[in-house]
Amino acid sequence: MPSTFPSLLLEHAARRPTAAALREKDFGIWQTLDWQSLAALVRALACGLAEAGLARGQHLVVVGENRPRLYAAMLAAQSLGAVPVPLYQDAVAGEFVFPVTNAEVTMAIVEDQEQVDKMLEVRATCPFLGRIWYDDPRGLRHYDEAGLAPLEALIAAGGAADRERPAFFDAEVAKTAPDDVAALFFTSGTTGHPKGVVHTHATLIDRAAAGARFDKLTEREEVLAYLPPAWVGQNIFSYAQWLVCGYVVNCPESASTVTIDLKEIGPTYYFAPPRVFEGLLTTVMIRMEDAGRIKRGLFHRCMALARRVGPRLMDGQPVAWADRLRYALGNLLVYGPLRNTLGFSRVRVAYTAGEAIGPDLFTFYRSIGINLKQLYGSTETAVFVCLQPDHEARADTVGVPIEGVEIRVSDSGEVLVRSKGLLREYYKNPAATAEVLTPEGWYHTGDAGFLDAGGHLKIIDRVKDVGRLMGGANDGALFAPKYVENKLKFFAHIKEAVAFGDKRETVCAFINIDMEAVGNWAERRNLPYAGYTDLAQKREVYELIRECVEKVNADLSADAMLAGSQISRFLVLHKELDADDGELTRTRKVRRGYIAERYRILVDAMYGGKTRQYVETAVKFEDGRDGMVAADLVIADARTFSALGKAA
Amino acid sequence: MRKTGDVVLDVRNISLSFGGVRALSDISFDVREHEIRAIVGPNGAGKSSMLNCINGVYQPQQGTIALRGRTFRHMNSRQVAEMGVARTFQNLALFKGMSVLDNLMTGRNLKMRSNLFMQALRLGPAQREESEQRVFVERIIDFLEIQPYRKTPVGRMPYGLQKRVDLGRALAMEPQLLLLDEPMAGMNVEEKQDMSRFILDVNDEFGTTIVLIEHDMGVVMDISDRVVVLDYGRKIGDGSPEEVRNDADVISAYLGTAH
Amino acid sequence: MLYRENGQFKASYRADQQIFPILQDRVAIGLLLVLVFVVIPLVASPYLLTAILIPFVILSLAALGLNILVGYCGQISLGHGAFMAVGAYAAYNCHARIEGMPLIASLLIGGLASTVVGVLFGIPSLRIKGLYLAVATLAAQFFVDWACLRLPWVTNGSSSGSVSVAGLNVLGLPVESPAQRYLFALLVLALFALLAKNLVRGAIGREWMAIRDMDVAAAVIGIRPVYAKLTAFAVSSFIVGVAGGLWGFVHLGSWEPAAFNIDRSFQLLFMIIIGGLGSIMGSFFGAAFIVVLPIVLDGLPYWCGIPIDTATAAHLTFMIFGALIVFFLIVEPHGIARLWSTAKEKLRLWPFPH
Amino acid sequence: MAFFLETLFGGLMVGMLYSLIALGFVLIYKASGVFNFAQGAMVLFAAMAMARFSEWIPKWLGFDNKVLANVLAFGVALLAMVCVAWVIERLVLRYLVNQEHITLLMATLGITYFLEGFGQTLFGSAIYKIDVGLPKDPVFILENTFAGGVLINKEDLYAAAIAAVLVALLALFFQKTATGRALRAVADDHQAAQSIGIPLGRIWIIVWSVAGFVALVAGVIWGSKLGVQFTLSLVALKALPVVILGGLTSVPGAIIGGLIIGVGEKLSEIYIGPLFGGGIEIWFAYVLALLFLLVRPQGLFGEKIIDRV
Repeated sequence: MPSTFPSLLLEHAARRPTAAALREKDFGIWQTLDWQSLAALVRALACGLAEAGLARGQHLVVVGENRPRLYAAMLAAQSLGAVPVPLYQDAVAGEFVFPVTNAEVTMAIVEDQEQVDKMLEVRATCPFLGRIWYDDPRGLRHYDEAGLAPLEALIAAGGAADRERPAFFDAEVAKTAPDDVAALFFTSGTTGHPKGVVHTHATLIDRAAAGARFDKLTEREEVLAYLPPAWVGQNIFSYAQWLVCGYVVNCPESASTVTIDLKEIGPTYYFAPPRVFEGLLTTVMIRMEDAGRIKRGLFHRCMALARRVGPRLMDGQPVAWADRLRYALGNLLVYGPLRNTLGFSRVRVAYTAGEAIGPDLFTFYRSIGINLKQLYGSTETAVFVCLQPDHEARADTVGVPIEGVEIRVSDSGEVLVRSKGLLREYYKNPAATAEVLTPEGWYHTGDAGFLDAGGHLKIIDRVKDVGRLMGGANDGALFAPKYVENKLKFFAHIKEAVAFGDKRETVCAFINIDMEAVGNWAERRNLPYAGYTDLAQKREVYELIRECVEKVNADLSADAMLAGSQISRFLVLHKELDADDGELTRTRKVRRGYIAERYRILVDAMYGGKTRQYVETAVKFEDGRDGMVAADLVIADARTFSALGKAA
Repeated sequence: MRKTGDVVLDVRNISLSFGGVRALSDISFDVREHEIRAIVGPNGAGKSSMLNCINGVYQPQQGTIALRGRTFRHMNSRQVAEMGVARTFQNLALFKGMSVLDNLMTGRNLKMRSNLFMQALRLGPAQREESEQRVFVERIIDFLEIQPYRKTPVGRMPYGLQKRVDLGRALAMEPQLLLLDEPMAGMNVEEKQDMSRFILDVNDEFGTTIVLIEHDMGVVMDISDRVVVLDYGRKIGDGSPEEVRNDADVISAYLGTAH
Repeated sequence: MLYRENGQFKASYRADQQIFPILQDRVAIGLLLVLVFVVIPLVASPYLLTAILIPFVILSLAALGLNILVGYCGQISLGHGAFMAVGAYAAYNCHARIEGMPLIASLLIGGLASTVVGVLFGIPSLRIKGLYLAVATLAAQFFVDWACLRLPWVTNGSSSGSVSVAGLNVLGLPVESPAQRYLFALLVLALFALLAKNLVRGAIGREWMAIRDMDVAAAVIGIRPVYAKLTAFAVSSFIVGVAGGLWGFVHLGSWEPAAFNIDRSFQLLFMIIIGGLGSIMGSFFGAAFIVVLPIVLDGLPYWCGIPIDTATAAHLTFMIFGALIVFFLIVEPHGIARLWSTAKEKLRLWPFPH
Repeated sequence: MAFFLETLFGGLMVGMLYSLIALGFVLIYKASGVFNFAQGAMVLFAAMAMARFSEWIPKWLGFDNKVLANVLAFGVALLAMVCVAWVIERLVLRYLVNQEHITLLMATLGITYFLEGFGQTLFGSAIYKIDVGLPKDPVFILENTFAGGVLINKEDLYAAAIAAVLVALLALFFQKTATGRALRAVADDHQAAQSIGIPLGRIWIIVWSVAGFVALVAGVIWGSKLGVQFTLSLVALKALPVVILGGLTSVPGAIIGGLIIGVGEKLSEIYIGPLFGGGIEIWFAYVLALLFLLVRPQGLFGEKIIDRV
């Protein structure tokens, strides 16, 4: 099998020239780009970039939604031996500065006016960013900044150059070796500057292929690419594996039409972080609320049956024929139609990863016959480390190590990984590289976990986050904040949670309510409220949250190891934790340390035993304006339980 | 600021009355290429009647209208449309029974050539024509950001979006001169901002000349190059937004009564 | 519920603009066609064919024609019975006067004659609207009624306008037995339904609907009311003319002007109101409804064992029709067709309510 | 000449009756914007009611006095018409307020069918006679002007007289009375009328009742002339061209229009008809109205229609 992405492209173009490679819904229909025309496009772009002076080993920033021509741009860069650097399109200009400087980026290919504006802003501080091309000219007619040009211009120039030196492109592709750097992914580290993860063609292709073999992916798969291409997950699924398997990647018309497009395309291979599935489920439930009584009754009956039977069917376990019959009926009446309206009728394999997924959520999808599974991996490991085989999906594990992966658990309880897919290094950051890569080629995941009896990997938390309580009843007890937070987040009404307790006597938590769910809940109780902050502070809401917290405490108490992590006090935050305020990473992981700093006053209040605390917070609104949110927060106590696990 | 060219529309001494009731008396003003020309005035000042005269819905009793050199008093809507004049309506005049797509496609009808039989048999040319025009219409849908509503019957859309479709239908005619009759009537601030953006974009991307009737003085001041002020069918002011703003009669007649 | 639309994406405008974009619908239609073209002729009894199916098919065609004028172009007509008459008698004249005139040709000429008359009486629609137009078309009705009775050359000299045809054949194939006549009529219907659908989803159809929905706006975007309205009249009366020919030749065999009197016009109007204004499908629903209801009303008492004389039954039919018209106008102005499409939407969204 | 005059008079008589029915249309159209196609059916229904009750009532009450019978029957029939009006308002109009004219027109078509069906179910579908004792013997007038004079049917004279009186009354009712003015207000603008507190519902019931009354009178006269039968509703359709000619909203228009049509069709029948093999009465009125429309769309006395945008 060819060993670099450009060569994979050329191979597809040669073998199946007229087969569809990319589709984008544009002007109302799915405009299709077949492999040969894609190859031609890449060729032109590459020659153009070369003309513009993009040299082997240099970096090219690519920012935007999933657009065919941006994918082509990445391929073009790679065929020149240059390195595409995908960045998050929803990041603010400031966040671009570090990557651009760090990788001495001189050229960028971006989607539209919004991104162009950001790039120009960046250029103020990074003058070496000479050339910027844009895909969508809307609103850019009057921009006359130097080095700014439409992508058409680049393609045209490339075409001309190619006619002059026909051999150039193929020569460049041939020169590109598997161990050349293929891409640079900047991981939004939970603290400090992001780190540039360096991957070669070999590493990415190796993992992509392994994953493809694991799920027997073919060139007939359909994938909808709707997550940021800068995120390694999307990149692997809609780029690396796309080129490895040669299936079709579909780009939605716009962010506002994703659900429609999903329905039209009906992907066979689907990937989404838990929050997406969560959002879907919430909308399902809300829409069903409006249904007539009979229909709702039917729905809930069927769902009950599904919860009972569905997962076992999925896992290929024996099921009584009567139940099979009932399920078949339910499938006709509810599950089938539901899958259809969600756009999952044709899904063969669906993955979720990035964070732990709630058991209810997980089983919901499996029970209506969607083969949803979990996988474990990170940017550094090129995603595929552990995958759940069909029939072996569990909510609390992340699957078995797949071919080419070795797993070891260090004495400190940290999971170590060795595979051909590991990052080569952190870009220009040997120190950090040394931290995570041992000379023997083991990668420190930084996750605390263990392999269970069935050989499935089970992750508890980040190693550095696992702390110990100090003093008080549970002195020295293990404290796994992420574990606790996830348990909280599994409740529909809780969007985010932040738990504190390391080196403290007890555990306390910040809660973010889920505006949609709680708002709905409030309306059904016709409980009036004036926006998020107001709703968050309602006594009724506190009661609602308290129940959740105490449920969590209840089953924490069941586990001897974690009984100490029960939450004794909590408060509901007055604002949503937000990536723009640096409280979450771009992948929506909570940055606990930063939050502890930013809201120290609240943390102290909780441990100080106060029952109210006034707080003011600076926030950044979507349109970039700065503002203030102030509130007088209530701090509530929650019941904890004596650890059942503990032998007296 | 936009650079405006020479006069494309010249309205001279137009007078119009319905059974004795004077709607317009002796109105004159001109519109230059690429400019955004606003007509303001209190309700019943005859703003809409003015537009109706320009695009041949009403026949003024006196006065002439010169459209790109061609002077006329009586011209039927068809001819006006053929001369590249499009128009939107104050109280939505969309084709309720049809989808967004069809409403916009109707705007392309002037461009369609295939005859009844070709259409009935859906022969190649007719089929091709449909697709070609569809492409153009889709560009407008894209431009106005109404992709999710493509196939929705306009009747079912929120008011603000219907206004957008109305604009879209006019744009589908590829007009050189676009008459907008209170495009922002009854909109909330946000919708007004969007609409102003679209109007500016149209004027800017396609270089369309725009005659705009608007109530919201704020908007007018923001986006228009020159303003005509009507009151009780008479012209009481004409000039740049600033000039008009400071004109005594205008203040007394209009701004004074503005909400 | 039955719909599985995932993966039915459109990669070309042609695919996107086809009549039945959804696979499941195409399948359903296919099955339906097999049923009506193959199964029914084989199994249906002569009574079923002659008393119900043939009238249904032909009236559907007529309703289809009227629907184009009223439902799509918004021009009321109370004279379409007359246009049927014109079609029937013109076709008859060709058939009777010209030796060996093929059936299809006569029918088409009938249609053309009807077109001419239709356009003639449509001309007022350029000056006048709604109610006035209703009267104008009424004029057509009475004038034609009279012409068929009093002008001998219209009826080829037959007394009181009663005429008859026999020995019909198409390209040598006899059109005699109920099944044959049914198939012939059905073929014509299917053909015209397709053509009509193409028209209403094409440019001209949009012009008609534009005139219907908002004539001033239509004019402003360059649609010529004259052209739109007259084409609507022409197409409409052509189809209705052909339907008239079929009604005479294929259904009745021998007929007199009364077969196309003002009640026929009203009947057609009722069909499209009940079936659904501005919907091809609605024309079929309406025709089916109007054809079947009286038969049911006749039959019902017997089945229930409370026989009532036919006169009363007829009067009841009148009342029920009247009531239904009002009911539909108030409750569902778009008729059965709308109910149908709503049901379909529900199925597509199932299990969600909206 | 005498013959011409006779035809002329005949035409005027018929015309008077046309106007009478047309008046029903105009009333209702002015007040509820409804083009009441059912007017014909109402005439038929009223006539039937009259005819049958004048038979039945004596039977039921067991007396034998023609006049009394007729009076009672008339009363009952009138009552029936009021009920019809009430039902129509309750079940139809109030749900179709501010609908398009076409919709309303079609609704009245529905009402037509219902009334015809209902009437025939109630009163049977045979031909009935109404005898209100109008003298049938012919009289000769202007004997000294022409040889033999001009023959006129007395009944027609009476009929015409009654019609004329009724027309006058209605005209007065419209111009002078408060209700009349209210009606005109309603006609001009429903919402406005409602907003100044005119009870639409009641107004409509009144108007339709009045129309019913007119229909009754017309029905009686026609009935006693031709006998009560289904064709009556067709005859009543003649009122359509009349209103078109006269202008939908104009009372005088209805009257003049009626006379023109009446005279026109008689004369044409006599003088032009033969050229076409006769019987042109059926359509003459319509074609006349149609041609007239082309010249003057709003009719003789109608207001001009302006499209507002």
